[in-house]
Amino acid sequence: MSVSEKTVTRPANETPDQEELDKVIIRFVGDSGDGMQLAGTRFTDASAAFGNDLATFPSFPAEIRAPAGTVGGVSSFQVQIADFDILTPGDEPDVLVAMNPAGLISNLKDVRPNGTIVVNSEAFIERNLHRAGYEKNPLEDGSLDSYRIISAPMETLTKEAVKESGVTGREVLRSKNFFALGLMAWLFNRPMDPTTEWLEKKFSKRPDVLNANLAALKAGWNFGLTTDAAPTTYTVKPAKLEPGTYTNVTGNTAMAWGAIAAGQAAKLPVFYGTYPITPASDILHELSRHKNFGVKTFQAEDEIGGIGVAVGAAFTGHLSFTGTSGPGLALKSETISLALMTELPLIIINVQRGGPSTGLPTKPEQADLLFAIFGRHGEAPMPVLAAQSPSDAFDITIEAARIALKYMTPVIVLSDNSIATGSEPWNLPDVSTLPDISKPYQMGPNSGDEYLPYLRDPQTFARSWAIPGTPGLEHRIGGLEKQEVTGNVSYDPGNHQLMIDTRAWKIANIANDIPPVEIDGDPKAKLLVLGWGSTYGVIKGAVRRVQKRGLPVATAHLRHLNPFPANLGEIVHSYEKVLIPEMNMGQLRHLIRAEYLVPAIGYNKVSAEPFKVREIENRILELIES
Amino acid sequence: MSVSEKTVTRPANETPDQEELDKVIIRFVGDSGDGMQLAGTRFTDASAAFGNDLATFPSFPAEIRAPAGTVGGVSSFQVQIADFDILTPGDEPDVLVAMNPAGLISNLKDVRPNGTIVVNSEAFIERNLHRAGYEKNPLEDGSLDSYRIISAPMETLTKEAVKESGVTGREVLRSKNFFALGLMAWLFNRPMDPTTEWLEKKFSKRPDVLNANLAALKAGWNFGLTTDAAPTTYTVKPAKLEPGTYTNVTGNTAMAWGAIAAGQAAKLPVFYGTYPITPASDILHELSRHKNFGVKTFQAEDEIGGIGVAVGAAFTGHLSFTGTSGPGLALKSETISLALMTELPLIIINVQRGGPSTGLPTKPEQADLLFAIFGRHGEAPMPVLAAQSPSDAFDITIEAARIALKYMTPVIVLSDNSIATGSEPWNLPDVSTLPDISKPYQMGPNSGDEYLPYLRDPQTFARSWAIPGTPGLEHRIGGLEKQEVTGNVSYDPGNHQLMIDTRAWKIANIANDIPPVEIDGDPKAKLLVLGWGSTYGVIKGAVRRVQKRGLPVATAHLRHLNPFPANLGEIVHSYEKVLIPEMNMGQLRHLIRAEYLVPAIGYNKVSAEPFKVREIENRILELIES
Amino acid sequence: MTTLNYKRADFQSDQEVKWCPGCGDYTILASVQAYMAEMGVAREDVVFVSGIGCSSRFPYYMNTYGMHSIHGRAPAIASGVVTANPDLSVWVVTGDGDALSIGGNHLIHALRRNVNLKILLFNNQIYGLTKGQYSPTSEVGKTTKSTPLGSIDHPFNPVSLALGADASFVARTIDMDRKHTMEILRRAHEHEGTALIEIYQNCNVFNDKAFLALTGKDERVHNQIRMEDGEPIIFGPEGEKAVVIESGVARIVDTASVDPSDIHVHDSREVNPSMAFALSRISSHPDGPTPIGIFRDINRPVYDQEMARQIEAVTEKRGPGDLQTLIGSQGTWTVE
Amino acid sequence: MTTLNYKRADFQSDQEVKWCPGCGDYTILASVQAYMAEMGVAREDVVFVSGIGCSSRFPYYMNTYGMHSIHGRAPAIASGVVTANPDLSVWVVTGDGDALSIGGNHLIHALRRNVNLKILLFNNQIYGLTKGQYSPTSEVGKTTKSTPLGSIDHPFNPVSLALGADASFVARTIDMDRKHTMEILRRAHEHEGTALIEIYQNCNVFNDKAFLALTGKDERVHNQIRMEDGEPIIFGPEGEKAVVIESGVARIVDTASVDPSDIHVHDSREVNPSMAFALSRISSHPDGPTPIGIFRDINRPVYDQEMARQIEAVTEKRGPGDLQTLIGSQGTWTVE
Ligand SMILES: Cc1ncc(C[n+]2csc(CCOP(=O)(O)OP(=O)(O)O)c2C)c(N)n1
Ligand SMILES: Cc1ncc(C[n+]2csc(CCOP(=O)(O)OP(=O)(O)O)c2C)c(N)n1
Ligand code: SF4
Ligand code: SF4
Ligand SMILES: [Mg+2]
Ligand SMILES: [Mg+2]
Repeated sequence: MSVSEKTVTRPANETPDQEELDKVIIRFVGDSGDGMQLAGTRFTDASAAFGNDLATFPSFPAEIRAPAGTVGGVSSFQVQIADFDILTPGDEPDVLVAMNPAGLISNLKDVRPNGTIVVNSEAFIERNLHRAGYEKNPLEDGSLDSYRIISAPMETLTKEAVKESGVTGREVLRSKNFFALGLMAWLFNRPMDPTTEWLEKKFSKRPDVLNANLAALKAGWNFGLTTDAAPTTYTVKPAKLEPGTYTNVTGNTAMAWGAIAAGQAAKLPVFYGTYPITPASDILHELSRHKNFGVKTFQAEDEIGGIGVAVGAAFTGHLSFTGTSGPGLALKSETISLALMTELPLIIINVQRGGPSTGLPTKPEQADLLFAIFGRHGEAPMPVLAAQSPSDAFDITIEAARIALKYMTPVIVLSDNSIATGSEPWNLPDVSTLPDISKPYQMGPNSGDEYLPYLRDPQTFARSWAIPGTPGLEHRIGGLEKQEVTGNVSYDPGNHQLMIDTRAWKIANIANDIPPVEIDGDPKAKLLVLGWGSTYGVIKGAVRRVQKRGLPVATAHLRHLNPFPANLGEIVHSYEKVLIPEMNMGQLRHLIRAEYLVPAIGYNKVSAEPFKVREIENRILELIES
Repeated sequence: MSVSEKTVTRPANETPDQEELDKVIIRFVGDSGDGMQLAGTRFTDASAAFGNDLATFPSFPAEIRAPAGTVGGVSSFQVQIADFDILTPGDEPDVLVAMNPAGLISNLKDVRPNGTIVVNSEAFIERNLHRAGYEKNPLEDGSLDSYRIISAPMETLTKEAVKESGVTGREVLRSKNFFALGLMAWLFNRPMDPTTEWLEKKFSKRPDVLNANLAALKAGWNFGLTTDAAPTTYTVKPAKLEPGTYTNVTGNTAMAWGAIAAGQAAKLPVFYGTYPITPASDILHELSRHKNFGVKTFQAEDEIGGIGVAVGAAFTGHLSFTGTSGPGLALKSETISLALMTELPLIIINVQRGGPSTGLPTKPEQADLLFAIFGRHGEAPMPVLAAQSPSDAFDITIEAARIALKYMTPVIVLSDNSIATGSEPWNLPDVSTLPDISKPYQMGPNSGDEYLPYLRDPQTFARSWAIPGTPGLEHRIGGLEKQEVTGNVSYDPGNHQLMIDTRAWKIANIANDIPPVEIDGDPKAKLLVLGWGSTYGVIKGAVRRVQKRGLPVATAHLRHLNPFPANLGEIVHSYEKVLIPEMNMGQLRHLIRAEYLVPAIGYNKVSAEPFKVREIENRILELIES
Repeated sequence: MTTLNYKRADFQSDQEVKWCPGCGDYTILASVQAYMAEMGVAREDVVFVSGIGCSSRFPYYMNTYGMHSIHGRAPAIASGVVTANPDLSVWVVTGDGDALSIGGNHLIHALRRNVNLKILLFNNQIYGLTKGQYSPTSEVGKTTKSTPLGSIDHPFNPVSLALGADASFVARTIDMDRKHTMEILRRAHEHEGTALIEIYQNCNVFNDKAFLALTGKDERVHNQIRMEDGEPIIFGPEGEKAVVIESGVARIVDTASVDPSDIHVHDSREVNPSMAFALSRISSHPDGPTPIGIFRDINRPVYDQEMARQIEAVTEKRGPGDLQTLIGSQGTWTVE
Repeated sequence: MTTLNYKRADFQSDQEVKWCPGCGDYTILASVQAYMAEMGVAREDVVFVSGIGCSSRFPYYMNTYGMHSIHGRAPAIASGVVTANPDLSVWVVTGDGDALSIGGNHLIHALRRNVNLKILLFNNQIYGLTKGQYSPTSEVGKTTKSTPLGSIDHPFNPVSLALGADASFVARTIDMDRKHTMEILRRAHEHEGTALIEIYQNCNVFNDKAFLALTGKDERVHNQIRMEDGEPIIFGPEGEKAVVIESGVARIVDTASVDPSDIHVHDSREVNPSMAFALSRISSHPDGPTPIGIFRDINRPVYDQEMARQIEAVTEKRGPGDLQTLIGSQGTWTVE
């Protein structure tokens, strides 16, 4: 068996003992109904509680439940755990837990050479093999000889284990995933307490199900122990992370919490107007659970309604958000433009998924960047930010709110499916140290005894925010071009140019109010790898590997895509080569070329799968060597 | 009085005789209700019939009828007529016909030094002066001394003239515009027949109105003649245009006709699905008048419905169009993406207006270019074309249909308010020579006895078009990612990349199927002026002027914005400087920089007014000299 | 609240009113401004939201808070306003194109949710601002710029549509009748929840005299069917016509031909909307006898209030949210 | 047309059906495929258009022409299909979210125009595909992922909404009742114009047993109110319940307590929709007695046919258009 970079040579049949690994990548695969997301999450949480660093990558079909046993219905969950600071869920699983032939056939190609495969042997029957597309049983035909196989009759053993629990019928086999989890817990010496506690909480009202799952979990562990399933078990020590209190958080949850935190940092009530869409819906779900924070969530009739109510709430003084994914962003375009013209603070979250059109709704992609930047009629510049990891989704949301309020502008925040549904450990901030991002309402006249809605702050060019209910400041805004200062409708040609210039300047000037790009690596290296969004982890991982070889590469990652940080031009000009890996056909590269006339090189992948660290590493090596 | 470049020195009070001018620019201005668009159009048509070359620029307020007498309610119509091939409605009017003080005060600044001003003296009364913002009567306070004034009590004279016609009440003064027209006809020796004939046709059912207008027209002419209103009258000889039969056409009309022509060239029924919006509505109005061409027009519930029905009609084998302006394009974005994914031929017309948001709905602007190119989620490349003049709107529409059909793709065609509502003489094509742009429907299986909807033509990568009603080719398409060849839904990663690449290649490859950019001027000149869209005339005019001085400037104009013509890169690299004038903040410039890494220089104006020839001329001179 | 002592002028903004001379919008503006002075709500608590169209210029002329938004979206935006602050008095001004064509979906959803909005639908049966295309309330056969051969679209009956969407308040009035308009505005304001008021509005430029049957000096007594709560529905110069409802269908009969007790007695407070619906079908086009007044005015939970109540209840139960606790709520571990 | 001799299998495509085991969609698919075999329309003339949602996967499984379009837009796209070619038999498959939430506007406009579409609205009172948020037909108080404290949105009654939009054909059926479903499909096909069929569909994963009152072995005889033309509306195991319409409102009464002649005799062909509307109000939520069957089925001009007719008429009158003449029609001059 081979996990991590080490190779184990100990002969079989000896009493297993523990070997220490620095990291391991495990992928759970099975039918959508097999509970693999749950098994993976529990394994992850146990590892988190144990103190490992980790990163996860769940992947599931667009269908609610595709036909059982088919490749189309396979759901998977990959987690990397490590004793050091890792950044990605890893490229190639060391261990594949396959609950059925379809899961095996569709995932085997990713498993590292000589990796371990854990299978539910009872699923490898004629019908399932056929559905998955196997002609022969791979457990028997020798095709898996180069892997270490741990094979268990999980159904029989689960049935046996849960006999006393009280569950019957279909529910019996539902516990199968906990058997697999128990077996993995044994193999990796995971603590059982976190899982047990979670089960006790979750099924406090269904003691039968609780008992069944506990029994299956135990049975899995025992199966490992008693059958000597592997010659050795493994430990991955706790990581030496920054001191602090950690939680394991997905990007969608972090974004929802970020919205709540932004409301507190701005001392404003939070409003979220939206329409469900994969993979953004969980932000709505999470926010709607926290009404006791004063959060208002409004599930509208469609995306246009969703942003419409959010614009209304922004006008009325709320810290207002709308969230969606690609097709929904398309529908919101016209209303975003209204928010821009009326200069109201509004945060538009776009969780990118595979496009165009309905595309691949459950797959990650970074192909909405140019749409976010240019996706409005007329000259309509707007700030665009992007989260770089699940926990950064929290920070970037607060940053977006800061900009929206300070500059009185709509702001787009990009996330993507892998950030939204993936997770990582997050060193929890002390919320009492959140920045003050408040924008006080206008309470009285701002020019003699008059209120002029489009009078601007001389520094930021932001207009003031006078909300309905404030005596004396009654005013009207709208989508027609506004006269400077008064905000009245104006068809005057000179005024139009002035307002176009003003709006452009207001946004461009934000470049001076955001952190400069930081370079990781030698500022004099030959190659700069520039990234944005969810590729953060893979790029950093790849660059670190190359740096370890002593080769001249540096990296920088953008969280502000419009405007760019003020020092970006200088940076991209100071390297001989700039490589921009993106899960699109070269959108940031396009912007960098247009803005700085730098012949940046693209590395592009739009295949519904994130980059592997190795892919980027190889590309870097090629470029350094050429 | 000064018209054109010549100066007249003949003393007043002599019997007027005729002087020949090479060109003249006339602007009619008055209240929205004064009929200035009509007077301008009639003057234009008479000049067209006379054989002049010409170009027009109508401009009207966004309100249906703003309060009478105010600057906000002024409507204007400018026409340039010439005895040579001109390209624009001209920069500064030689003659301003002002029906009221508001018209005068808001347009005087544009009139050329020593120009002529024709006024309805009876409108210059206290109330109107006040409404317009005059403190004193400009006809009396000497402020107009540097102009030649022709002042007529148009109301009294019109009333008098129409006495016998049978019109009464409010209708009496409605003929005032024809008085003004008659006066101008006298001054410029225009033929009266075209106007008379038009009136007879138009008012065949209202003899009273016909007679009133004829009488007013006559009275205007006679007023000129009998009062010696000017020391000389002028002629502008017929232009030496290409031989042919000409008509005077606006861009919207040309586009509607272009759609009908494309239908004939493709041997397909035409479908137009839309929702009214300024300035695109006239395309709908024109098309709906020609149902006997088999044209189906569908005024839908909104823009999404408008493109929705068009997609349905495209699926059903029609040559299908949808038309709109900026805010409507925003709403169509999601459905355009569906047409792209289903690879259906569809032409999306976008008549640009001032933005963002509702913006300046009746003003021209070119600020939707980047939106047209990047305005969809995901990687969604699409051809984008732009008309360069009113008559080119006909050709570009046929070209768009050609591309849509040949490549099975949606295509965006950009026009703008000045093309849409402006007019120019158009040398009518012999429609029997229209190209064959037909795309035959698929009539039988394309792979053995199977029909594979996504099997591609090896040259164009276009898929075939099998329409409902065809036996044996039943198939399903949709917005989820398609499997290559079969068109079935596919979540396969490799297939997604393949389809992304295929769609991108299909569009990029069109570069080889469009005319190369042509250069007007020395390919070795120092400066290239590059343009697109409605700036064609002003750029060409300015470049010609500079070329006449023997200075090294050349120009090229793009009708294909995505993909660019294959030779564009070579061209932009071969000049020392590239100047790109645009009625936006630099959108084509952005594309040229990103694509070719050329430091193109922008000349940008977003002030609700087209460029003047002089402005571009000056900028060119600056750049050549620097 | 201090006593409010408003005059109509207090609700006039400093912007010049820019409709065509003679447009029915002027009269409606006057009625609304006059009513606002009486309404008893502080000016700063009043918000007007509109879409796009001639009618949608309305907020510019009201000296209150306002937004002239985008085409069709006013009901959504206004829903956001009042959900954010249920204490405001929020009014939507919209046209037949704005509300029923592009904005149809937001309208029916606002009605169903019963958000506290007062929606004034200026129905001139035409697209005014875009210069005269037919609208979803234009009659079949109408010749307009976009239908030179006559329209083939069957129009909506806006009252029926609203009742079909479970509207809690639906009324109809006429631009020229300022007194009636003000009375309906008052009832709409008193109603909690969404109120839809269809106002027949003359567009003298593109669709002049569309409502002549109801506004013409000679015609109106014959055609205005006034509905008053508790009163039998009788109309005509001498009350010679009456409305009865038989097996679900409302019909016009000669008053003399029926037993007076069979004449339908109007009751806008009836919870079941079927009666109101039946009345709405008496006329689907205002070229003959047409009911004017309040079709329905019932109470049911109001969306924005329910939202506030839900927040209050859960906050009471769980206490105000604590952010530090929240971000630690999914289980934590500590690294030292 | 040659004689069509189809079997149900002729309408099954080669794509694997991908709904959750037990989903009501399977039964509806079977009913539709079975009906198609009987319909008498050549397979190539049948088009299925859908939006997005579990239900909207439907076209993939039909061996006809089809488009799985985008969320909410199917009625518009299908309107384009049939307007382009009125000889096609065009079917829309949509869900309660797809049709009534995002697609509400296209739906009501298709109904008003009376475009020749057969719209199958799979109402499972939940968003299935996005994994369980409440929909515009979910009951107030429903706890879902997006309403953990219970929904505060008053739901639509889809039948009332359609009648408010002047739908010419509105019916309701139940997934499990294949015979009834097929009968309704037949009537919808025979109807010229838009037909809306609400199909109560069980989502056993996110909203199981929502229609138990109508489908449960014990419950259904008590709650299914079957409407048959020409028959008095009577239901219950022994016919002990009946429906009467009094002053416009439909009510359930004990059969024994009323004069048999007062029991409402159903007539879906009644032109005035008030009666149908009254019947639709008997139940706004299928947890008690609920009418099943055809509420309305009347004739009025069909949009796509009218469009074709208009083109034909004007072509007859003016002759087919001549392009050369057209481009010269605004006056020309000649340069030699
Ligand atoms: C997205 C969008 N589509 C179309 C338009 C053009 N438009 C403006 S107002 C209007 C219709 C106006 O009709 P109505 O709502 O009846 O108002 P009225 O002018 O008659 O008062 C249209 C189509 C627009 N401004 N925005
Ligand atoms: C523009 C857009 N918004 C949102 C979505 C996400 N979405 C897909 S289906 C759906 C609702 C499905 O509910 P319903 O129409 O009732 O169909 P069901 O799945 O219940 O059959 C939503 C919100 C989308 N695909 N596109
Ligand atoms: S066009 Fe009609 S609705 Fe618009 S302002 Fe003029 S009269 Fe009024
Ligand atoms: S989620 Fe519900 S509606 Fe969707 S396929 Fe599953 S059971 Fe059917
Ligand atoms: Mg209107
Ligand atoms: Mg549903």
